[in-house]
Amino acid sequence: MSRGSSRTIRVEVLTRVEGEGALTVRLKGDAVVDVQFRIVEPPRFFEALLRGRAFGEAPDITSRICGICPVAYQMSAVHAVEDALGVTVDGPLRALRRLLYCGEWIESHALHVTLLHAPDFLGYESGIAMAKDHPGAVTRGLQLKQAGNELLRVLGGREIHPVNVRVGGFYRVPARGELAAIEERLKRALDQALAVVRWVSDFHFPDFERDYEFVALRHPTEYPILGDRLVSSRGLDIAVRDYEAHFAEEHVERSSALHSVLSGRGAYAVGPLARYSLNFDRLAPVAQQAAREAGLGPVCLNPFRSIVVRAVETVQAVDEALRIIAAYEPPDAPAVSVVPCAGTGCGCSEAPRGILYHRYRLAGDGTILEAKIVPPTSQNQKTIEEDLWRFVEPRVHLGEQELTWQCEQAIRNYDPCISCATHFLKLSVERG
Amino acid sequence: MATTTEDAGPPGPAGGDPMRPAPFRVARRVVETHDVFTLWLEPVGGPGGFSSQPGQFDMLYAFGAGEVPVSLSGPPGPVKQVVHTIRAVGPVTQSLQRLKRGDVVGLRGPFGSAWPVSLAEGSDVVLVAGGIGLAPLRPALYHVLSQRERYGRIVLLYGARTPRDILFAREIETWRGRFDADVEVVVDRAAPGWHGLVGVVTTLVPRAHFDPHNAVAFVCGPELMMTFTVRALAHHGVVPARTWVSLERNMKCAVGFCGHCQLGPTFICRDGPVYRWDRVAPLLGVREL
Amino acid sequence: MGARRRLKLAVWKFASCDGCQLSLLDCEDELLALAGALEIAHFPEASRAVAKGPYDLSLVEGSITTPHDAERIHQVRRASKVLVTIGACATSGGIQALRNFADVGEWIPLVYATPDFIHTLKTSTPIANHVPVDFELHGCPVDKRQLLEVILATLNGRRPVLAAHSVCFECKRRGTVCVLVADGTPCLGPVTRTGCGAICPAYRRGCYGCFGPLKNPNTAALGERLRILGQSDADLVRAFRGINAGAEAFRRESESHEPR
Amino acid sequence: MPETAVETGVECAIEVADLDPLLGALRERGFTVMGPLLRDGAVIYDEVRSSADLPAGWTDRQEPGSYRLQRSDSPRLFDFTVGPSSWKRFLHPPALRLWQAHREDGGFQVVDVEPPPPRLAFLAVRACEIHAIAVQDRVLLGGPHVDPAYRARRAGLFVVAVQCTRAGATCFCASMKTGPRAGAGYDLALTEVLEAGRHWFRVEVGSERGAEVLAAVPHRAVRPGESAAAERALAGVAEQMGRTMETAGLPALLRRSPEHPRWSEVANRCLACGNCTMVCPTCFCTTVEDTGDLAGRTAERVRRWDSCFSAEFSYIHGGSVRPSIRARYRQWLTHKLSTWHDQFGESGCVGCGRCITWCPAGIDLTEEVRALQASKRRKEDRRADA
Amino acid sequence: MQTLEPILAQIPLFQGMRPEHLKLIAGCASNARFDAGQFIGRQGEPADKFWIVRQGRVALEIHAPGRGALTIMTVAENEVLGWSWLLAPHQWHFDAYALTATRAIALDGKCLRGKFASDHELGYELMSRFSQLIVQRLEATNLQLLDLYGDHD
Repeated sequence: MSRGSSRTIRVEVLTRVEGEGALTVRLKGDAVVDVQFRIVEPPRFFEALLRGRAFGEAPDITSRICGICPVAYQMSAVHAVEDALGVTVDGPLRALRRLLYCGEWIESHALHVTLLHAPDFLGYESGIAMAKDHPGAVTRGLQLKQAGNELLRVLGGREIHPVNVRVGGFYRVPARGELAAIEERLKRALDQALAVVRWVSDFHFPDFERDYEFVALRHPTEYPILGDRLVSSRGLDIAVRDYEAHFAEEHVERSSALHSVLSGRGAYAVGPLARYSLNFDRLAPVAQQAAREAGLGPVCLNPFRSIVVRAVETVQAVDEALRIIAAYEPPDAPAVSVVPCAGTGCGCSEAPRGILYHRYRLAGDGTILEAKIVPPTSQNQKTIEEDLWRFVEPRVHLGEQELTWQCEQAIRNYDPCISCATHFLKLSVERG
Repeated sequence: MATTTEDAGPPGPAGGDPMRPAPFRVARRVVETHDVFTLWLEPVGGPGGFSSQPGQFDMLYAFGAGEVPVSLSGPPGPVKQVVHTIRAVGPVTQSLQRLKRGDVVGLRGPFGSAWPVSLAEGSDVVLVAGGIGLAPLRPALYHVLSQRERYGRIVLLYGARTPRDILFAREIETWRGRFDADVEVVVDRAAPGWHGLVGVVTTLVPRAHFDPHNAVAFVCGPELMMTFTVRALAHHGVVPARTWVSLERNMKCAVGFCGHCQLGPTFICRDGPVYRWDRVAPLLGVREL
Repeated sequence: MGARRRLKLAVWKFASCDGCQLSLLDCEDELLALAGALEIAHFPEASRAVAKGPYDLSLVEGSITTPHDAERIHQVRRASKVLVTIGACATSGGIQALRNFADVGEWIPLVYATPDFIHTLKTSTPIANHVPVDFELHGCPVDKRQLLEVILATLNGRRPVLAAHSVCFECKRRGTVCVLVADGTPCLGPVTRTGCGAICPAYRRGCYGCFGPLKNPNTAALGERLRILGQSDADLVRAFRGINAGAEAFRRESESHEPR
Repeated sequence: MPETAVETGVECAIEVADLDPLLGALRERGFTVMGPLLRDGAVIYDEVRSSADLPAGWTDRQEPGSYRLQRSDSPRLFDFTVGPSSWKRFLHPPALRLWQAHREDGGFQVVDVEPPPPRLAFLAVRACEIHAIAVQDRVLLGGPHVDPAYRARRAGLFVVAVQCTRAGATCFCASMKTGPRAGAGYDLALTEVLEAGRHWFRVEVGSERGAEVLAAVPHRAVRPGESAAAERALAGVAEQMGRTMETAGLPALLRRSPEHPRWSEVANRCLACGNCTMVCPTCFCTTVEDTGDLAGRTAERVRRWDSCFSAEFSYIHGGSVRPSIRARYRQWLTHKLSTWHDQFGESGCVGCGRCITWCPAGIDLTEEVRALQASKRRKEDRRADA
Repeated sequence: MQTLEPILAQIPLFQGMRPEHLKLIAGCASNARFDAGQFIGRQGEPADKFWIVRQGRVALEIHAPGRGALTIMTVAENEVLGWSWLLAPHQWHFDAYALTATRAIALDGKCLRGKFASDHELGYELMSRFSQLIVQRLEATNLQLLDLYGDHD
């Protein structure tokens, strides 16, 4: 290949990710001249179709944005609506919400780590193909995933689009015995999660680090799942309510999507790497120890190691679930009462892939007048492209197939959830 | 708690759990038409006597797929092999269609009422069949032909959709060749090359040679076909009280527990499938009963 | 019975949340057996490997919302021996079919971020509006046991056997106390097709119809009952205009409560 | 059925505190006791471990399509009428794995997978429910075939009846002659008496087993005046019932009325949801589901409650025999009140009123029957006038 | 031709007819024979006769482009072939084709119609009998259309 010649790395359908995305990397000689991580997902207009709906419908409607992290949507939605209505949900109800969320983390992380991401490191086309040579690891991953699903099923009614979450709490809360019934299962899952950390820590990781600005929720005592403060690795420390004052969605000429940026500072990263690096001190001892044994420091800047961080977060989620179950005392009522009133509220929670922001403006009767949803993948999109700019150049000597695969892997580091990326269209729809 | 089929007793209603199928092996399989086939079944692991009366049915189970009622189409009485002629129309019959010699099905039965062949002794016997309805009538025909001297004239009138839908075509030729039975076959439509009759089976009734005032008629086919056939028979002089039909409804248990096959006051699995026409005619006259 | 030929399975995505295809990956206990019984020939969410068609069984998720997808579904149909649609999006247009009720005039002036925006249709329509469909599996998301039955049936060359009665059957079998009768909670269970296992009433909330209408449901009678229970016309419009807004029976019922 | 024994008719009394010893005596004899509990806003039947589980101080208010629990000011334990559960849940379960089949040696073997059912004792069985059990007995045990699953559950059943001391707005057992007083079909029958500050039970002994169990529980002879007090508690219940049904000539009327316009009228309101059949204590229809695993190694058959209200119930290749809701409602009502007589020699309705209360549309079969009868009467009147 | 009168009396179509009417009909009757494969009438041709088949079998066919000839019904012993002679425009609707060697009694439609003009009662009688026949054929046709034995899924 002569110097100065052009070539293009093109991935028409990104695989082993959720939703439909495509990638184009243009090279001129050894230099990258263009990177486009495109979302080819058809628009579904969620923010528009929420207008005119009752506030109580927000969790059920927004969960349909994503089949992989429906709980994240339900949680951000109920928090935003509760914020608008001036309602606080805490005590056992909040614990149950965290428990449900743990189920989603376990399920989603186990799926990504074993079935979607690990095959990249071990050279397989899929987790299923990998199962022929690594049956134990795949079975373990599936069982771990199933433990997460079990939690979702018991608490939420079903794994995908659970039905039990409502503004104010739940429709029905479990009896102690119902949760106790899954304790054994989770204890086994903890061992399995620790084994997964050991397994992935032995993978070969490309030598690639970047000085990201990480953004995650921060809670006084908890590893962040639900929370009301956002922090960054460069000193941002704001209330979730102020999200839109600091974060903006920029129109990027060469992309069909809006890129989320920190105003005046540019790209930032959300997700396991950010959460971990900003909240290492909030991890449970068992998770911290697992991280150390896996060779992770308190901050991780290599996105390829996100698989290890995900495995550590799985340990965290299982351990946390066990602690919540052990301490659980059923509340008197499954939900706190809510009275519709006019107002605007924001909610943010840590989806498996990073922070998910919702804002709703409600009319006096509780009708949604306006909705804004910023999913994690659109926040990471700019960072993913920047990763690729830096990642590809030193590797231009690689063969076409090899380089393509590595680019895909670099995207899969973010476990992108493309169906979620609802927000790349600027909508100006007024509905009565 | 596992008990094997050996403990379960014979498949029939005589003993054990009436809902538990006994394994039968496909001993022979014949393709009758593009969508109809016949299975000869033998009990797995033992002689296992099997006896039925003409017109009765079995529940046949295709492993994992489900169970369907199927009339016996072979000789009545004690047999070594149970014969069923099946039309592949639904998921289960399609699964049964794919069976090969040596494969195993589940069988419960025989169930239900029979063509009253003893009552017909001394009379002319008119069998009118439509489509797959010939299969449940065949045991009755076998019976009357084997006891030929006890009956008057024997007439088989058979209507099929097209020449290629004619069941048991070779056997029909054999019956037709007998001097002591009248056989007429008619098809709804035919392409050139078919030299047989075209029309509906009801039109065969006035042409047939039997004494309507001393005849017993057994009619089996789609419900509409039976209704019009009985009408034609009555017009010709065969009274409804001497006419029997075989009915079909959804059936899950075959023993009167599941409730599906009710037709007014009767359970088709238990009181039928063979009914005297005048007993069911008022029921069949009610829409969506 | 003899060894079966491994059938080629393809999974296709149109406008959707991916949840229905995730149901396949949620068959944790059966997944490896499934991969043994079938050749997973096209399933981007699970595998980089893509085998060429024709495919014995195509599972199609999502609705048609773009001109490009309206073309692409024909290619999928041509490449598929048996085409099964999975989920509310594919069978009724999904939640995004709410756009079908919007005033077109309000939806046309959408301003896209870039000139090369993705073209979108005015409607979100089920797959069967575009190509012949061999079987429709309902639900948002589909029930994984039902999904396995569809695959198993295809493996065995038969039609899937799925109950089609109301959610109420399932509620009563579970021993759930009727939320409509005992709490006065609006519930679409009496007119909604079973399959989910009657989850919502078991969690003390009304069914919101994610498996879509029964065949020939008496939605008018339920609408009348809900009105007596205190639901306004606007509530009723929303109740029937949800996950399966595009399903004919629900669409008609929702429209009958719209202000004139 | 419990044997009628010499003790039949003997009356004793137990104090309210002796209910737990009664439960204990039943458990000691290997019974799992099922009885009324509060759950999700209704009185349902499930396992009762102690008298504290019973819905003391609760009563219910029932109307067509509506059921509401209410606090009562009374410490009564059985101050409610029948709820959404019926005992058929335990005798004729909503879902039952009939068997499993495993492939082997080119064939398959059919094996039982359900553990043997527990020995059941039912606590607080009402008169209408005793009759409902007897109705199902005739269906599932009385014909040429016997349902072994039902037989196994029914065989050792111990019945503790509770005599109704109040009736609900949807009750009409008096019309069906199945209540309110349970006269037989029980091992023990309790009458809850709360009078003059005393809370106790009269116990009628219906069988030898009943006598044997009662002997193990602190009990005493009925004191002078107590029998009268118990009878006072039962007085007036029949008159309290909110519904009635004229049964004379009803089977014949229904046989003659398949084309009555009322069927179309009720079809406009009927949701065909099947709730009435599911809550009915005598409806026995089931379907079977056959499933197999992916590898084709294991298959099983599950039997589930079914209902004539589903279109697929009557499906034969080509379509449903009863595609219209009109035909399905007619089938249900006619079967229950007319053809049941032809099939089993009695009515299929015991007048418990569940189908009225638990119909989400509030359809009342007594009202439907009256409408069918009324137009018949109108015809007769016209004839009389002519 | 007088010899045909007793034969006609045996034919179901004419059973119970008054002798003077039978005599008039016999006046229009003649014997006919057809070889196997011979067309007795062709679609669109003038239909001025009808036949009573005495022996053999006749097919009524219709020709559909692309589907070839389809047999609609067959006519056998003692059955009536043809009623187009009775009604304007007196044209064959189908092809009538002798499946086997066939003997028949031919009845001249013009001759009969002529007799009706002077004997309305005969016209009424024969018209009633043909109406009966047509109704039977119609019912049979309806049943054929219902495709009773077909797959109705």
